[in-house]
Amino acid sequence: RVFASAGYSIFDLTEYPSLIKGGHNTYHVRISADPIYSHVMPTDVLVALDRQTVGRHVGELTEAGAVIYDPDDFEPDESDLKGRTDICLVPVPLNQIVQDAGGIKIMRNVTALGAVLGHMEFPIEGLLEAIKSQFAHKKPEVAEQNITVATKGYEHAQQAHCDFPFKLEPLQGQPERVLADGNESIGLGAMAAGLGLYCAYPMTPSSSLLHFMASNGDANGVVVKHTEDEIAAMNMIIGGAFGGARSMCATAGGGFSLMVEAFGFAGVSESAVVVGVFTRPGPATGMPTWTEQSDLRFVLHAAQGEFPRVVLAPGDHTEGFELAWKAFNLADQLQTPVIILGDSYLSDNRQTSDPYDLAAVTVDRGSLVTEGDAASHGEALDSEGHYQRYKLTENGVSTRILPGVVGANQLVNSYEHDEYGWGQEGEDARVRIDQNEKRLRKLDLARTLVPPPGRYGPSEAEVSIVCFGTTKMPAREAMKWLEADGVAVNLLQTVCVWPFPADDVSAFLDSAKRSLIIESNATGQLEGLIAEQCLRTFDENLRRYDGRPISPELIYSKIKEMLGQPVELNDIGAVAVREGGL
Amino acid sequence: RVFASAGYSIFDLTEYPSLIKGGHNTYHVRISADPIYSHVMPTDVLVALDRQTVGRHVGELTEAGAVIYDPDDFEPDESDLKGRTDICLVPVPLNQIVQDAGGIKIMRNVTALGAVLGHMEFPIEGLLEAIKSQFAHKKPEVAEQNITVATKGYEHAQQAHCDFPFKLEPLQGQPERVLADGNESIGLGAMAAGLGLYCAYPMTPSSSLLHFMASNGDANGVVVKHTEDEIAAMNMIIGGAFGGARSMCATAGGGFSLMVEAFGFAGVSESAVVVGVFTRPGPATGMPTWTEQSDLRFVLHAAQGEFPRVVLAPGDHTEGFELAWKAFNLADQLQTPVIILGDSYLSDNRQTSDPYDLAAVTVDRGSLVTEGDAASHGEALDSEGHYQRYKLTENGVSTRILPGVVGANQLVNSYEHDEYGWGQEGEDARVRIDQNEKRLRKLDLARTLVPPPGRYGPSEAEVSIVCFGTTKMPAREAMKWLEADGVAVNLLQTVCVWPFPADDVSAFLDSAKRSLIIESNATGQLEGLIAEQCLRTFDENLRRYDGRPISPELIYSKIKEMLGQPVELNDIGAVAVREGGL
Amino acid sequence: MPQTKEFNSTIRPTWCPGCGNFGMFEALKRALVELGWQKHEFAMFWGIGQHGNGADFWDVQGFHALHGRALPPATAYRLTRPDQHVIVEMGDGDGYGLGMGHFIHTIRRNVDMTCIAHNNQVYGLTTGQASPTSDHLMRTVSTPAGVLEEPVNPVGLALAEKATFVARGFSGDLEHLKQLYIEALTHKGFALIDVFQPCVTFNKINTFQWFRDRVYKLEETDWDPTDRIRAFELSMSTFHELDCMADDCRVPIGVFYREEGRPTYEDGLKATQTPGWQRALEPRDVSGI
Amino acid sequence: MPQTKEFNSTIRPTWCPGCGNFGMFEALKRALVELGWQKHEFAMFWGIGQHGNGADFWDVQGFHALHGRALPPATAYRLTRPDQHVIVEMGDGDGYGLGMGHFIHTIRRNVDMTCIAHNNQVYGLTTGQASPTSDHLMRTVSTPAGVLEEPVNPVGLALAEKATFVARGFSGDLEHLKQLYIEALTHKGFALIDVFQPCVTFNKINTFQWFRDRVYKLEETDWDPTDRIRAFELSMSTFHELDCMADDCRVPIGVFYREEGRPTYEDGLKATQTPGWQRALEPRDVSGI
Ligand SMILES: Cc1ncc(C[n+]2csc(CCOP(=O)(O)OP(=O)(O)O)c2C)c(N)n1
Ligand SMILES: Cc1ncc(C[n+]2csc(CCOP(=O)(O)OP(=O)(O)O)c2C)c(N)n1
Ligand code: SF4
Ligand code: SF4
Ligand SMILES: [Mg+2]
Ligand SMILES: [Mg+2]
Repeated sequence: RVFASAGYSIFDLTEYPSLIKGGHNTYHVRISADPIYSHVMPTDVLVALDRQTVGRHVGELTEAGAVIYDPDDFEPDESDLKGRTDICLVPVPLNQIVQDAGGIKIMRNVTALGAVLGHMEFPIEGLLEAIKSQFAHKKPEVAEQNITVATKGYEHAQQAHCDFPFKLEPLQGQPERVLADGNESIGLGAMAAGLGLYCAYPMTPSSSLLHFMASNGDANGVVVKHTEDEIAAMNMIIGGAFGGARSMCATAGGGFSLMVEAFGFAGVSESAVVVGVFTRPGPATGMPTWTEQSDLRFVLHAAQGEFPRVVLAPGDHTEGFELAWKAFNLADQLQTPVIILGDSYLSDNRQTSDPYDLAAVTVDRGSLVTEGDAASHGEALDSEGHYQRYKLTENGVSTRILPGVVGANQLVNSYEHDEYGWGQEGEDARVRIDQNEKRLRKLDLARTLVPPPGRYGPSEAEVSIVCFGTTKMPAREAMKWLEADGVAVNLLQTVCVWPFPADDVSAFLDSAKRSLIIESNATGQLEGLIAEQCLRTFDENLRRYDGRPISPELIYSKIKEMLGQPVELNDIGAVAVREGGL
Repeated sequence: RVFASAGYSIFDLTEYPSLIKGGHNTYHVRISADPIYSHVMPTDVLVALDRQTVGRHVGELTEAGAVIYDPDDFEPDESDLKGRTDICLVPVPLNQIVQDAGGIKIMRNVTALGAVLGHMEFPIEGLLEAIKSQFAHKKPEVAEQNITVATKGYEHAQQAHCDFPFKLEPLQGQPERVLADGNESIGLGAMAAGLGLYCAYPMTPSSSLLHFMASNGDANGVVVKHTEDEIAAMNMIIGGAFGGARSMCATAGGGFSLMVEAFGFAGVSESAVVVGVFTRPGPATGMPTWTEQSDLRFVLHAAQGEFPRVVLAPGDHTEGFELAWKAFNLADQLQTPVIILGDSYLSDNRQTSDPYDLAAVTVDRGSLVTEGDAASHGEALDSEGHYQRYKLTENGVSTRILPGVVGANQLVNSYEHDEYGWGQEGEDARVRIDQNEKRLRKLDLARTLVPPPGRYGPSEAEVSIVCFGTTKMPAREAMKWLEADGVAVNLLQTVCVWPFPADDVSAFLDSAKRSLIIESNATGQLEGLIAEQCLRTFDENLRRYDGRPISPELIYSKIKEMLGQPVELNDIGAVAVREGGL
Repeated sequence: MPQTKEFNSTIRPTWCPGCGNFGMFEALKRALVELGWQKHEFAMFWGIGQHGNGADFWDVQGFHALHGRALPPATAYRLTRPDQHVIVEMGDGDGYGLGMGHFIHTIRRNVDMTCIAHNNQVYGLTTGQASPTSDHLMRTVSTPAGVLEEPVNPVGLALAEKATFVARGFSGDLEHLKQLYIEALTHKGFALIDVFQPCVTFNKINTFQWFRDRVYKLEETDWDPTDRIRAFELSMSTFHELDCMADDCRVPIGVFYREEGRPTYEDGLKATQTPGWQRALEPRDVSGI
Repeated sequence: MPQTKEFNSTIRPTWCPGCGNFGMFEALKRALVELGWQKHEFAMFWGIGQHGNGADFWDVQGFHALHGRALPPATAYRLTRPDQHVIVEMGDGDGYGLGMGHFIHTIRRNVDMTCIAHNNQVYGLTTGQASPTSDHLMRTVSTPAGVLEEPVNPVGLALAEKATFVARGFSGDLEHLKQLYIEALTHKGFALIDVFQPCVTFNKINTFQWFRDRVYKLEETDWDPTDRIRAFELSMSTFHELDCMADDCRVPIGVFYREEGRPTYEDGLKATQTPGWQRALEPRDVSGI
């Protein structure tokens, strides 16, 4: 939080393999005074906890960039530095410092962050503040230990004898900014919406959202349950919705696989629930701590049978907050499940944003009756005054009267059912058709309620980009650079990917000079969806599927290449462009 | 089996709501000497176990058709018969007969079947034979009881005093034909392929396949396991494949929902498994005993991440047998999961076919080593002679050496992994890209191995139909009638729906005068897939989603209507045509 | 105050004549009438199976869950609706088979609800396959050579996880069953009642007569329902020869074990003093978080 | 005949220094060496977790299953490969949480395999959430107010389902653990060994010292491992105050219960006399079916 509170923009991408200890951990600390939309591969200060890290990332270091390392771990040599001589080596006895403070290994991180500041001669107070607030709810020793090691790291780094090209002064008179990772932004949005029940089984990258809920639940009256598995989590939130609580669960693609059956149950039972699906590279256990956008088609078609669903894909942290609270309104208005589709790149990364617009949050529960007597809601009753939970209506939404209300007898049913919810009558051809069409009709209503695509850049452009979700961030960063080069690029981001904004995308593509689609998967899932929904194709596509997020450089160079102005890129991990869908 | 063994064609559609007793049960017995591709709604003899049945189905009765009922249950009145006077009422004391024989209620069915024959004055011996063989493995009393009631029913019906328009004589000199339901045909194909392990959790309409396997498993050396749930079934067959057994599970859409995660595991671990998914109307518990084609997109995109899969959709019972044994060869050749996508309409219905071509069955296990020493398979080893389960190859398939073979140490892994299977190295960008592309490459190989689309009718046609799966049956029946009317219609059936035969379908549509797509779902899943894969649309579509199969009448009338020659249809349950995908 | 018939929906039960589900249906209605519970004061949850078809026959605040998944939504409902009672009905295949994980973990929570298992030792709705409680070596369509597993011992499992109320009933003894229901419904904490519910169509071994010849009531003995270890010992009577002689396998019914006063899961929660829907009357101020 | 180091893969263990997994790793290698099992004679299965990361450190015939799902594939492998031994390693969250259903149903089958649980009473790999065996009221990132459930009692559950070999070990006592492994590996039937495996990073309560102060060996007492009821009683020691005083909660390790001679699931199967792949050497003649 340190830079943020000082008014700077910061974006920090933490890559951590799924090991508590070992493996290589990297921080890309990058600092600038103008807004940053994403991390960029080039790094000004590299904290290397082991030798590999240097080798793997030296190529990303900017001219005269610095490497902070612990001489007790290793001493970077020529080969590590790939022959670069411009780099400033900043030895800091991270382990020693932690040991002396009697801390645990993980605290090397804080020590290193202190060292980063020291190296940049940036005042340390901000960091110390951040530490205090972060560990407020822990034993005081914890905060103290962290403060000690951060300070030690700070002091050591200052002694490094090479000159850091850009020194930083705290900016004056800048607005306070929020620093949060994607899970915190989504959690905050859900809380603001009046969440009543959160159920989850830990799974990277969704676990930190469970932790956020667990630590804030009691104070905010939210029931937070770490369940026995994801199946229970999904089935529980349907039970919570039955009782009227705003209910949510979140997981990664693998956990969602176990939720699929109950997700369909939410559809046929017309339950208002919100499900977070945060993608990591698959298939199966895959690469737990890396990122990908490979669950788009999966969430669009998950579960047997057919029913309406809404899928929202936040492009950044601010959208994470907004779409989270909006998701609850949509779920209630449509009485159907709503998915928030994110990924590790969103979940894990701390990023500063302008303060979220708390005042804009609204609570719309659709046609919901929470108290009193069903008798006073004639529109929901049959001729004998019996409540019909699934009464046929024009827009497909029926009045939802909660249990506890007198006369609200009903049957929320996983079977096909009639207007009362009885399963036996659901086998009648006419009843089945009516209920099936009633549910599917809600998708037309959804089209009028969901957020429109995001549009960036000029209407006239050399290259028109389409993307969904987190690739928005590197795309906007690249557009900034291209603008500086005098290249006009515009972007359409499908914020709501289901129901799909086919008309917007078609129009955008029809007016495009050159079209490019960007997505972090191997098979071109959004590209295929657009082919299906718009009967349109792209001139070029950029896909990445090595677990690393698409970087602005990749987009920048791809577009330069499209314009016949190829640029050099240092090794930034492989990128493959495949033709056609799979 | 009775009519079949007498050389007649028979197709019998049993509608049974998910109740052991009660509800209304219907038999459409229809008999003709020329091949029948599907049941047709019009019914010659209706067996009505309760009053509703008459009301619901009298409209389907052919001129002078007969209703067999039990006067103790009810007596059909004017309103039941919807004023029809041409109908022959055949009272048979079904309950009494069963009681006297000391049987259980379900035996009314056999009694009724006896009555049907009696009414048609068709010799009863065939039926008695069928009963004996059917109950061979039960206590002798059971068979005897059934024979008694069948005979009693036969005698009673003969006394009905109205003349049956078409009397039947057993045909002479006709080849014996197989009478089987779809699950039996698929089970037979799997057995023929050398199945070693079958795991399943009962779920309509797949349960009878478990029963088939259970009763034939021991004699054929197949381990058959009724598991604790579908999750275990899917994970078990991956363990079976690890050991080298040809392994299969089957379920309905709801059970497959629980298999999704492990299905992806089979993909990343390159396990050769076969999964039967037999669709019933969803979502969730839905309509257990009815039929639909609404899981196409679900099975195509199930599971997080991206990996190759093959999806085969049998159009009838003969294809069920053939695709079943071919599925095992494809799974072994590609080392990836293969789905057999069916539905209740296929699973439940007994149909006669020409004897299955047992001689055509082949066993191709791809590159599999079952015995000896890994050392003698250099192509699968690294430079130090260590086995690499996931060695990179041109077509993506690696040599599979079974455990038990000396030196076959390996790690079959649900994590991304390197060529040995180690998970830690799988996090390296280069390794991930190589393994991900290796797996996806197998889809190109698949294209060269999978069965081509089925083509029926003349190359030049007034209307060109595209369908998948069981709608092939009513489509071919309707084509027969239209041919008789002098209307040329042709049909393309995508036997393999993944990898999708895009070129075949595109060419077929480009040469179509008028195009029609038929599918039993509400959202046009095949239509959407064709839009995505072929960038092509249809002139008209016919969709049904009330749980009843699309009947030849519907197709016949739809096409007549397309040609500007609308025909009258008696009430055959609603059909809706929706525009655009959902 | 509703009468038993007022709990009937407009749908006539479609169970086979003589099915054990009828007795359970009737006994529960009578228990509710005696307790005087109003329809808007409690919700019922069912799994999928013949027992679950009962959902159509009840006119209450009902929730027909997925197969094997009645307990999780019931738990969530109870935790977010502290103003409501919760009754769960599940099948032996449903609750002890596919739902086994939820069963064990729900017991660990001691949430205040009553869980009624319709134990017919077979899969009824799917036409007679073996269930987790089918006796060892029982022959069914899915196990023609006989079940090779030992049956599930629901009482023993519940005791191993410190369940606070564990009982067994028999649908052939309506009065006794009604009493058990009343005790369970008024117990504070998780109450399990495993009810022998003969399936007259598919289970030709464990028939009404089979049980009549074997059941005896714990209350009519010197049984001490506070001794968990002896209760566990007694639960081992679950294991016996297939169709054993009446004297070789006695079948105890009644309350095996009970413990009053243990805090429930809800007691430990701060967030559940009022219904969850009251959290969403307006946007929550999160500026403090 | 392989030596312990020959079981090591080329990957160096990445567990935290001092992690309880090291001792379990070493003890099992020694047991295998003593038994003289050849690498091609047995297969190992892992779930997902820190325990599962061990899959990378073993050079054997290995199968790294999904989280919570190591037992089903291991079972199928054993049933179709009667020529092979099977060892399963699972975590407490993995095997007793998400995998609880498979755990109970596998025990009912008494398939011949050895199941080793790495019980660190916490979720290690996902950084410290509560696990099903976390003690009541333990505070973790997912339960900041303390766990409200009673912990899973693996021994009690296994006994309730007539498990034929149930033991507990401690990764701090290598020799004792190795002996347990040898007994389990040579037991005919399903053998469960629940091993206390301190997580030095996330479980600050149940540390090596905590156990050293509390464990005692059953073999060093007059313990009778054939008495299931007493074994159940002993299993109740699973439940105790969080961080109870050493004298208030003794932790027994060793063989709680064993029963030799009970037929295994395989014994009941006709189809498993030879490896399943031998069924598919050529098309099967089905004309008879
Ligand atoms: C996920 C899933 N798998 C399978 C089924 C099919 N199914 C419905 S009921 C049932 C078993 C019923 O047995 P039990 O729970 O004992 O109930 P009973 O009919 O005996 O009362 C099964 C397997 C299902 N509905 N859902
Ligand atoms: C379906 C699914 N849900 C969640 C996860 C994430 N996950 C991986 S390991 C783990 C828990 C590990 O705890 P435990 O089994 O006790 O193993 P330990 O790390 O403590 O050895 C979880 C929740 C997953 N991989 N798959
Ligand atoms: S099949 Fe069995 S359980 Fe189902 S209704 Fe009939 S008797 Fe009852
Ligand atoms: S986190 Fe715990 S379990 Fe995992 S390696 Fe470290 S000490 Fe072992
Ligand atoms: Mg049952
Ligand atoms: Mg653990």
